[in-house]
Amino acid sequence: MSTVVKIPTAETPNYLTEERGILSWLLTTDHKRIGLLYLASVTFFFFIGGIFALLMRLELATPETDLVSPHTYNELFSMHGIIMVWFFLIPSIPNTLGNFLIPMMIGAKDLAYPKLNLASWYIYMFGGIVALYSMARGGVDTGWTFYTPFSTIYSNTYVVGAALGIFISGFASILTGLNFIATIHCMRAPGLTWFKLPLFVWSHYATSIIFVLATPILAVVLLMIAVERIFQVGIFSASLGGDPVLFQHMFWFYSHPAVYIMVLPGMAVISELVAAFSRKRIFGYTFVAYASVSIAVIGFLVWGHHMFVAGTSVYSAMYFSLLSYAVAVPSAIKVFNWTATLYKGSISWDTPMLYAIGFIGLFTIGGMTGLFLAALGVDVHVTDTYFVVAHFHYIMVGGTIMAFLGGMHYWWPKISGRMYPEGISKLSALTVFLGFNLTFFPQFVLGYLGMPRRYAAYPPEFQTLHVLSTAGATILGAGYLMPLIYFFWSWHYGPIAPPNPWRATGLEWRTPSPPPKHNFEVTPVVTQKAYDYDAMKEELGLV
Amino acid sequence: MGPVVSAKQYVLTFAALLALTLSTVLIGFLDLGWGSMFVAVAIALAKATLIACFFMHALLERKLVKLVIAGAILWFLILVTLTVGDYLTRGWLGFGGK
Amino acid sequence: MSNPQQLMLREQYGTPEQQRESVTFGMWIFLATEVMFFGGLFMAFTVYRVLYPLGFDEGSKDMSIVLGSINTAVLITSSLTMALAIHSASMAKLKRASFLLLTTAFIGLVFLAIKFTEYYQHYEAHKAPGVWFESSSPHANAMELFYVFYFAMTGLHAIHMIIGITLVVIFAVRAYCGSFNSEYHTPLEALGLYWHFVDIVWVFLFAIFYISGLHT
Amino acid sequence: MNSLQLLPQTASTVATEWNWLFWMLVAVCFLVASGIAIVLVYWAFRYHRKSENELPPQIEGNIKIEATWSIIPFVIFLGMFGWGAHLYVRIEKPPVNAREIYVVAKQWMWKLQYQTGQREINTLHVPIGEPIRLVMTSQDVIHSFFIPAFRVKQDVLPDRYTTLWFEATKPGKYHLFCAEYCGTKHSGMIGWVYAMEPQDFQRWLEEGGSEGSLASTGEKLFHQFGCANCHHFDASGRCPLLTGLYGTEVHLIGGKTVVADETYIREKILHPRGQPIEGYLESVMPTFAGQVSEEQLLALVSFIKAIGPGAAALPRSSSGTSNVQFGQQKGIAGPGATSISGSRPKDR
Repeated sequence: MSTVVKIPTAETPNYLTEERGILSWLLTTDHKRIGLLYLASVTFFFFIGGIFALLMRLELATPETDLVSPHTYNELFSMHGIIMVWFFLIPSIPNTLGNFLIPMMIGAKDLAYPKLNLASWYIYMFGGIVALYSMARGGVDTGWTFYTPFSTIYSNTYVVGAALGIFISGFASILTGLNFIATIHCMRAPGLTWFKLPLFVWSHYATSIIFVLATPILAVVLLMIAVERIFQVGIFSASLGGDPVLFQHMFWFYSHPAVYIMVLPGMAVISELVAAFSRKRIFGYTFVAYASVSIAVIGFLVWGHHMFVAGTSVYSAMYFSLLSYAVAVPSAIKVFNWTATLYKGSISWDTPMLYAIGFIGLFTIGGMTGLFLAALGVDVHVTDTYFVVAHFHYIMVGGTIMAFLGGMHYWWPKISGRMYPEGISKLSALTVFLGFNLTFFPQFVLGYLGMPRRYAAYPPEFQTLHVLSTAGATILGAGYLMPLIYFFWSWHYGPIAPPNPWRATGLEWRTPSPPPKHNFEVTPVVTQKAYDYDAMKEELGLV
Repeated sequence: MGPVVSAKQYVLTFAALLALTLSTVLIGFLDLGWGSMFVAVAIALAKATLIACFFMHALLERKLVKLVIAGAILWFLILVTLTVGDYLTRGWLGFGGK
Repeated sequence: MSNPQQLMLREQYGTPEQQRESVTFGMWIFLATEVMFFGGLFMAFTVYRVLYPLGFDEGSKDMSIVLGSINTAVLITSSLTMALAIHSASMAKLKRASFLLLTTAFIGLVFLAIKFTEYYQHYEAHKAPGVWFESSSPHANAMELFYVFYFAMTGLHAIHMIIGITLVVIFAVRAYCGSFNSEYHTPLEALGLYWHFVDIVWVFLFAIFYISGLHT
Repeated sequence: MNSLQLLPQTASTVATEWNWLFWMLVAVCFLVASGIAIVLVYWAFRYHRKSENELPPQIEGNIKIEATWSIIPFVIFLGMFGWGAHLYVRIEKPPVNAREIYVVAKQWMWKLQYQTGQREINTLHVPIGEPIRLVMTSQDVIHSFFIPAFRVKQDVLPDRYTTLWFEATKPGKYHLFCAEYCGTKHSGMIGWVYAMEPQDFQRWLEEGGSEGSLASTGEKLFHQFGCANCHHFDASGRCPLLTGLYGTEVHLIGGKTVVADETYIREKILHPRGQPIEGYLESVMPTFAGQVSEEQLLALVSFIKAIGPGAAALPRSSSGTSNVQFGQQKGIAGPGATSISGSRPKDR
């Protein structure tokens, strides 16, 4: 490796200090700064969505509707879903860590289209503001799924506004995906062939395919909803012979792959963490790389499993069920390979690794309960119940958010140039893990017992489990507040981080922390495969 | 970068497209029942292929671009077949709503 | 910013070739998203067409095949002038390229004018969906559904045309000012791809909306 | 605080099989998940970093091991798929001799009508040991009929009939939920299902003030709406003969045939001129959309069924069982399994 790492001093400008002032942030085309803009925005939306969730959980502590009215409760879960899915989960990892790291991992100065990258942040923010505005005006009560004919004829809330906000932010997703694909194809450093890429990049590449091919369907179906609602013409409603199930087909054609938009970047992070904190190449690198892409591709073929009781044909249910089992195979491969990477490794228990191990455990439970939902006969009972709610929270909260937090800790030294406090961060990882399980495990039991989702009030025999869940949510909330506070602390007061505090192998660690504006002083030439500890042992000082 | 395709080729493509448009209309007047929509879409496919190959130079592009084109078409087909598959198999079990 | 030498290699790229490849590649990916965008509507149209063949054929009967065919020819012509404009730019004949681009934009406007004439005719004939729609046909509902799709899909296409025309005019000015040369005209190529794609969409719209009502 | 319940009630024939499959899945997943967890935690301790500069042996991967843990799960998954699909078909396909009960859902209540004329709101009484088939439709948005104790659920859609069947095995009182979000009082759209011994159910039927069977209500409506003016009960009317129609194949102009099932009859009442029938090119029937409620439609359908093949006269007995076997419906089906294409006056 020809890059000479300089220890940053006050004199060496980095991407944070090269330019100053608010305009230098708002007009930046630097992928790292845009990543930070996204980080601030998704954190903001995460806490808004989190407050909605907490209010819901408080309401559900008793069987009656005593804290909020049923209508308010319906708005709470709708807005929780909309904010969390489109304004937090989907942009969370790709647009923050992905934006920050992909160019560095491939040895590029920036993404292929830096201006487009900035534009996509503005589009995302504009969509977010439209959505928040329609929520402030009175909210929306359709659920995040916007099922017709409720959303187009019967709901009296700001459906068009919320749909418009999502529609707009969808373009940010498309542009991000487009940017990543072009970047990964065209901007790799000399010598960096596909099978030398870190798995983080592979996984984000797979994510981008979904961004680009699924999001347009969401855009068009939301447009149709808006047209139907504004002009009162029936596209999906029965007034003209339309079919509400067609809406569900189109919606899930996007929204199921969107689940993989959320979890593939999480897998991307975990692959990096497991390798770095075991000091080993990921077991079966090629399998894991291909698994990412096949998840993205097969993930497009399974959307009908959301509609097994919706009135679709029995035969289509069969092929969707079979394909759903097919997509579970690459996910299983990933879990096995990460686990096998630990074998004979040199495992450290730094905070990111705690999150990674937590991720593998929770993702396994989330994925396996997916097998229940894919089994046609079992799904009939548990679909539309808390079982589904618990299942996708295990994937999205237990998976994606755990990975996001793990990744934030891992790359924090690179982003900020400072270390986070190790003790309290371990405590927060533990709190999040315990709080999460206490919140969502009881919901599996609730769903198994037949408690339907989206109920503001419920029969009294479900109360014990709901109370457990609410208690867990409080702990989980506290667990999420801790990193927010200590990351702010660390930004100003944390110990100065060396360029490569973890002795990891990625290109991003071979440039100062924080990196200079163009990432590398000299464009790196790559000669070795990813996670090649043997080749780098002298440089990393390992024996 | 010089010109990739001669101007003459563009004009030929243009003429072919006009001819195909005319034939779409003429065949449209024949009563082919269910077939008429298929013929119209098939001719449209031929026209689209001409535009893509000669106006958009898809033939001369890198493999990667061809992959993108193939991917887009494949994904559209996934959307159509799996959805229409549901509609076509409804009622096969012989009782309402399945 | 109008000097091609500066534009040819933006700071994030290593070589002009890398820049050229990633710009056209990006446009192709964008077109793939457009395929899915229109594809959603085509799919929904297909489903309803399969369910209500009679009503959709009857809806198609009231389309003006003359205006539709003329418009198809108009749009194909604009694709030709667009292709020739890029051809001229690649031979560094920028004045001619600029003129051809303006012609393309003008033809695009002609297309829109004809399209809006058709819309007006449909409105007059009470075929615009919603409160304006009236029909005594036994298939009135399916016909209205047909017109919902007709207006939605051609409307989206028209929006794409308007964006395209705007960009073409801007590029005509840039070409006239000498922003491109024979080595550097990648953005123009990308614009051409977009324009031809919008043309392809119309080819399919023409096939599904105008033809099936002809024979009855 | 109420007592903690951890097992759902099991009270139908499919529920027992459902339990077997569910617990099989739990067992398999628990084994694998705990295996992963144990290995993960054990290795995390066993190979805990011993010195800061430690470089562990690098292992590239092992294609044989990886292939094994790709193929074995896939085979297991295929097994899960097969069993799940088998159970699904059992849940979805009703027996032909099931007792029919009609369900109309609206925001936010369930309206149930028995063949024998009894009506209920948010409660459903059923005998045990007898298959029950629900024919369901919605007046407004999508609802979902869900009885956890029976492990059955089916979305209820506007403008079309969906069906659900079950056979209760244990007398008792069970929850009835709406499982598809349907608006403000979604969580209030709940009720009870009472499964009773057959003799108790019979007694309940006799006590429940019936205004005559559903089919006879339908017959009254048939005269009230003037249907009988054209649809005579012999072949003398201007319009198609309805006696013996139900369940038979109808030939449409254009060579297609559809089966005259519930959905078809409903569509013909609402959109009579949609798909012209062989021999009746110029349909003279006016549309009844907007004039007939969903409940009245079900009564009319019930009447047409009652005069279907094999029924000499109106069944006035309490037995609502239909002996009509549903024919296979071929060809292209609409969202409601029958092609519809009708002229409905606009509501505006």
